[in-house]
Amino acid sequence: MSPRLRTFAGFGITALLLFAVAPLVLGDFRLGLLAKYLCFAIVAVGIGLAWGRGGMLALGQGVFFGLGGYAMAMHLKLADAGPGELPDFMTLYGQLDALPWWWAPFANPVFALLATVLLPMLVALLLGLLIFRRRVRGAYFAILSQALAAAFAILLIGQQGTTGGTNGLTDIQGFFGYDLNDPVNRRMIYFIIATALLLMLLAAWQLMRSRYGELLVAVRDAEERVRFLGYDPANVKLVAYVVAAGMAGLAGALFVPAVGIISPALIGVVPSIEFVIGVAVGGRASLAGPAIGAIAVAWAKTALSERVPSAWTYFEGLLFVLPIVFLPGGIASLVRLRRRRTAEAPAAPALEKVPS
Amino acid sequence: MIAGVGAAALTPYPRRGLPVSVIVSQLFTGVSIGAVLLLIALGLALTFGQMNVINMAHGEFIMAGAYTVYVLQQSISSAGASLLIALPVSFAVTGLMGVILEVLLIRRLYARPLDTLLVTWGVSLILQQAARDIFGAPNVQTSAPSFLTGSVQITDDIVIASSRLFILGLALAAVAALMIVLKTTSLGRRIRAVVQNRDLAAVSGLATGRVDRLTFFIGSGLAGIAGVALTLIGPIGPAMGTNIIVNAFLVVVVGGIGQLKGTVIVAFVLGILQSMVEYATTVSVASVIVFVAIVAFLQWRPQGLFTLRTRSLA
Amino acid sequence: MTGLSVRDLRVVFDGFVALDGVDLEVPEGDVRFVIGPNGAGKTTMIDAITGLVKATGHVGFDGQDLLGRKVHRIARLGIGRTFQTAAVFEELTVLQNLDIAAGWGRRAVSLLRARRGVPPEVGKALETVRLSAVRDQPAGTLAHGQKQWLEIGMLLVQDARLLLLDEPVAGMSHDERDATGELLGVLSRDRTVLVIEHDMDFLRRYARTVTVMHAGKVLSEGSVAEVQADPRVQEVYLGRGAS
Amino acid sequence: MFKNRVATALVALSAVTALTACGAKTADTAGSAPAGGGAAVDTSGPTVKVGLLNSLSGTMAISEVTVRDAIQLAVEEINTAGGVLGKQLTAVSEDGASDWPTFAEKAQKLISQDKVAAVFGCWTSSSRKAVKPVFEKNKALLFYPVQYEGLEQSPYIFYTGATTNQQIVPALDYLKSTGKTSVYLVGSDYVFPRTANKIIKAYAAANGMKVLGEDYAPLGSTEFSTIVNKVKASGASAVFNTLNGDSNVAFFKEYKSAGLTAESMPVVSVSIAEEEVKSIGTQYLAGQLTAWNYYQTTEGAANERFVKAYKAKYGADKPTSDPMEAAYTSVYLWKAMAEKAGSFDIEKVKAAANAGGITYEAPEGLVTVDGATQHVFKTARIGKIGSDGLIEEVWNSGEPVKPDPYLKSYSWATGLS
Repeated sequence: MSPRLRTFAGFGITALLLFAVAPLVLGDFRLGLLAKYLCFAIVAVGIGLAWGRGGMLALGQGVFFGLGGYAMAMHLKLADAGPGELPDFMTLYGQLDALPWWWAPFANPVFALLATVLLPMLVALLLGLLIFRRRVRGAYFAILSQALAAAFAILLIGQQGTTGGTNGLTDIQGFFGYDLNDPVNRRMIYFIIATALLLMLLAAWQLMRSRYGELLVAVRDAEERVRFLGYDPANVKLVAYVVAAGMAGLAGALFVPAVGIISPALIGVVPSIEFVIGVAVGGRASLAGPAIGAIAVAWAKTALSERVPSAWTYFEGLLFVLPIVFLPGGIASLVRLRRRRTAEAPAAPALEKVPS
Repeated sequence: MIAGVGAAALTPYPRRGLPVSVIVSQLFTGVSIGAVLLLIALGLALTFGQMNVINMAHGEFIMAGAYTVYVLQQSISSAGASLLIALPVSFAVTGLMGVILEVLLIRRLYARPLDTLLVTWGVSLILQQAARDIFGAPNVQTSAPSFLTGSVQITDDIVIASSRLFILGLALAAVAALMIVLKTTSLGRRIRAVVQNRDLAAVSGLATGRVDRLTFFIGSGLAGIAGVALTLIGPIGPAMGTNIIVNAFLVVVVGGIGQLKGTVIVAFVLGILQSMVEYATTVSVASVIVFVAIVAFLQWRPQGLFTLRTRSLA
Repeated sequence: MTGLSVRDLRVVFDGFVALDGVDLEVPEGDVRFVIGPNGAGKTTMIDAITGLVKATGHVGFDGQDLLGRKVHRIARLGIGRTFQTAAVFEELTVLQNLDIAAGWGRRAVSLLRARRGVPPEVGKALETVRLSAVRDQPAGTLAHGQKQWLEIGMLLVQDARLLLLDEPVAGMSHDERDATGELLGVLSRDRTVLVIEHDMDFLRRYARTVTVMHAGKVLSEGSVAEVQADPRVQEVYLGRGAS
Repeated sequence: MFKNRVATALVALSAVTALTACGAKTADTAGSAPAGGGAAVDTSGPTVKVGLLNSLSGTMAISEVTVRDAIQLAVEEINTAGGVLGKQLTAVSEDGASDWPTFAEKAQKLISQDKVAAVFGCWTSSSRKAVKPVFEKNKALLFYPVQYEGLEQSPYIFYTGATTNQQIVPALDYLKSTGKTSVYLVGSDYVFPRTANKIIKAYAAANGMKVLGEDYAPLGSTEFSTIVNKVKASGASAVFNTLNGDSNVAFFKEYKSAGLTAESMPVVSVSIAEEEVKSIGTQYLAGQLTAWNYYQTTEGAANERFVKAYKAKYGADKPTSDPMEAAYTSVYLWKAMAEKAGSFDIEKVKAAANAGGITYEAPEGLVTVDGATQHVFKTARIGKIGSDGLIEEVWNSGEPVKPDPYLKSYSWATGLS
């Protein structure tokens, strides 16, 4: 099978699994969980691009996830409250009489939807300009992005009256007029998230196979060398970083209707580094690897913690250690190895296996 | 006078302005925060700065140092004696943990510093959970010797906690000892040789693997010393490492790798900055301002305060 | 004036003077070899010309002032270089390496599309550097000499008009050297070439002019014969190396 | 070409699914909540399941594991005594992992997979806020056993810990009665301390007390030198401490180092119970004050039984504390409600409770469920930490205080909710 046909088959099978098999096999509760995992998978696709292909270990993706999530939740809270009314927590904790100015635009659904993706991208752009232009990279970049996550979480927590503090924004009832308590609507949310994941995979696939994708790998492997060919590597990296931030923002925005909450607990150092683990397990530089890895890790977390809670922490620790030390290419490298061995066999690669 | 009264009446809390005593005592607070930062960052300055290894489990080594004090106090009742004995014991315990980590994992990852970061993060999770399973999830208590729970009266307004003085002294002693080791001993010369040119050092017959392990032993051992110091001022529990590790790395990054003096200066500058801003505003605002200051600083000096110049392409 | 013009170039590292007022004129179409003992400042000079290290003085090429510009801006003016240890993108194929080298001027839209076929300038360069057969092989799997040629090929598609080659034949076999030498001849037809080289045999066969550097300064300049006859050169360099 | 085709297909696909899958609009259901019983409780077998939702891992595990233990003790005792309505209880324990969305996820799991009759647990306000919509949506029951910031009344939550007028207000009354005229507020940066401090400020304004400063440290923060400097410089006559967890250790070590003592400037803490005393150390805490509704030393036969049973099961060195006691009590309160209703049906259990008269002779003394607010009448108790690590009561409210989560009966609190 030609690589193109294989990719086509991969996308087809993924779509089939996500849109037909999963909804048929899984009950409402498990499908809701899968919706959440798919959001993490969207973040992972972006990290795969930035880290796997671009060499930028983004340990602060929680910030962009949070920006997208808060933008969406702010709109939904305002919509729940009704025109002219304040969201419940503001009167409780903030004792505000009027909406803060920076909340006001989010009452507009178009603004809010655009903001979920564009706001994280804008922040990433500004930050990236500062960081990449000055050639801060490698470990420095990783530690700095981690510190950003810490600072952002602290900032959000400190503004309880206007951000909900540690609670975050909770108790979201509706999604653009649809009641989130209705299981039918929750399925709709799942389908939207699955579509978004497929579109993001497509976008990442296009970026990776494009000339830009080749250039990004070149920058990853020999940043200085690229300079001598007339490119500014800062711009090359910036694109991947901004795209990854946009994907994280989108994922955060979709997480809100799926789970009904966004809080600083999803933003700080620990969640941000947890976003990376699935990417490492699945195969950082591959297309489907990060998404599969993220889904698998999230599923394992649920499954294990339902049985033996304290074992999960050990397991998570080992997930960071074993694949990275002994299988840096992740699960994807196993698939590739197998494919090479069975080069004659026409079997389509299983792009994705949905956990149940 | 009248204006002062008016302003006081308008503000919710009567601010007393900033008398000299407050500035001086905040200055010392800053220095003591800096001393803590320095102690927890010093080992990192060696492992990250000299060997380019990002050890996220450094915080858990600090935790292990603190638990060592707890374990020792189970058998040695005198708080003072147990603390003094804990210093070398912790150094040895966490140093050995570092060597084990180096031999088992880090050695395979010298070419992949970012992967080291993730792998050691995993190790830190495992160590935390192990601490929970061994010592229980709640914090444990140690008793501080009586000469370290009091304070030293400087003037009527300025009082300095003796535990803070002890930590400052400990931090400075650790820096001095480390400098002496690096500058004067043959081990130090070998460490610096490996840092400057690993290949050349290997070619010239230096057992770089042994030097790496020794460096890691010292760097991790310093985490143990920091752990002992932290029992005097903070909680001893499974999560104590995670709260400090990011700040410690920031100190090393801003200080510039490969040089201890950067770490020393930056620890104290950040400590003083934090304490001054915190006094004037709140802890949250101070944390954010310190982050912004660090990004701004790295705009100016992307490689940190001090750097070793090399002509390598990377 | 066309070609490379360097005047009073000075580079100081932490108090150590690496270049101490270098003056150099390389006319268009020349194949200039730069030789000198280790530490003479040869590579530092290339670093300074290409913007990698900070320098004072004046460097001009085709009427453009180079000093103070960023590395990628200088590259865009048509100045290309290779490195002592070949620096190619090992995980990418030969074709991808060359395609990237050809590409800084591409517009965003074409960057975001996948490459279709082989761009003509890349095909031509593949022929010139004799790598057509290994076109789809990852660059990391190439032999040492092939990597050096790939780098030169990258300079070709980059359309560099000043080529700065840092020890291009180091570690090459005899046949590879000859091939590289011929390549230099082809390259220099419409370009200016500056080669740093230690190999005296190679130099005698392919250099048109030679500059000898010593301790951060230009010691001597001229044809191969003139330079070899220069007593100062014999003293510091050839005197020990070639007698 | 190929890519565009796939993209078009996807968009079409999602459009179709979105159109065919349209469920209720928010306007449809508003005001017309589906009638009938709540979440389905599985009563088919000889046992009935109850859910335990606590953080067994992560930063909150320190506190929440003890609450889980107390709930399990109650479940076992009830089973030994014959169960509820003839059925034995099966406890299904889930780990909230100190992460609010995980709490919501696990709550949903307990309700829809395990079909539990009631869920006991949650500690932080954030976790409660995260699960509140889940319980309301599914019409299932949560028993929340921890003192909290009030300003909440969900029809599907029973609050068995203290609300503000059963803990904070009595503590302020006590301070006032002992002649303290000014306080400094120190808290962790989250909902409870910020809300509590708002109440304290309103109380202070109405009662001639001065609030000399207010500082918050991020959760988990262990650097308190600056805050203690500020506290000291303020010259306040007492400190009101709403710090949580690890921060308390660092705060009290710093406090002592600065030369501040329980005599010169007492600290009233509302989050330090026996368990925390043990991990901070009496070296730093002796003489300081706490405000709760229960101490291990609280007198009465019910408490003697509870403490003995707890230590027998979990170890003699394990102290009992207020949240544990409230959690233990909550299981018995639910039992009383179900027995009064004669059913495990959630709406019937609720109706039985709301009709009033559910009481239980708890370790803390007699508690009564307030049907109107679904909170509990509790006796407020101020305690002093002794050098043996136990807390001795120095004052109590004399009788159980009626819960008032919105402080409606306090004139000074009108602006607060």
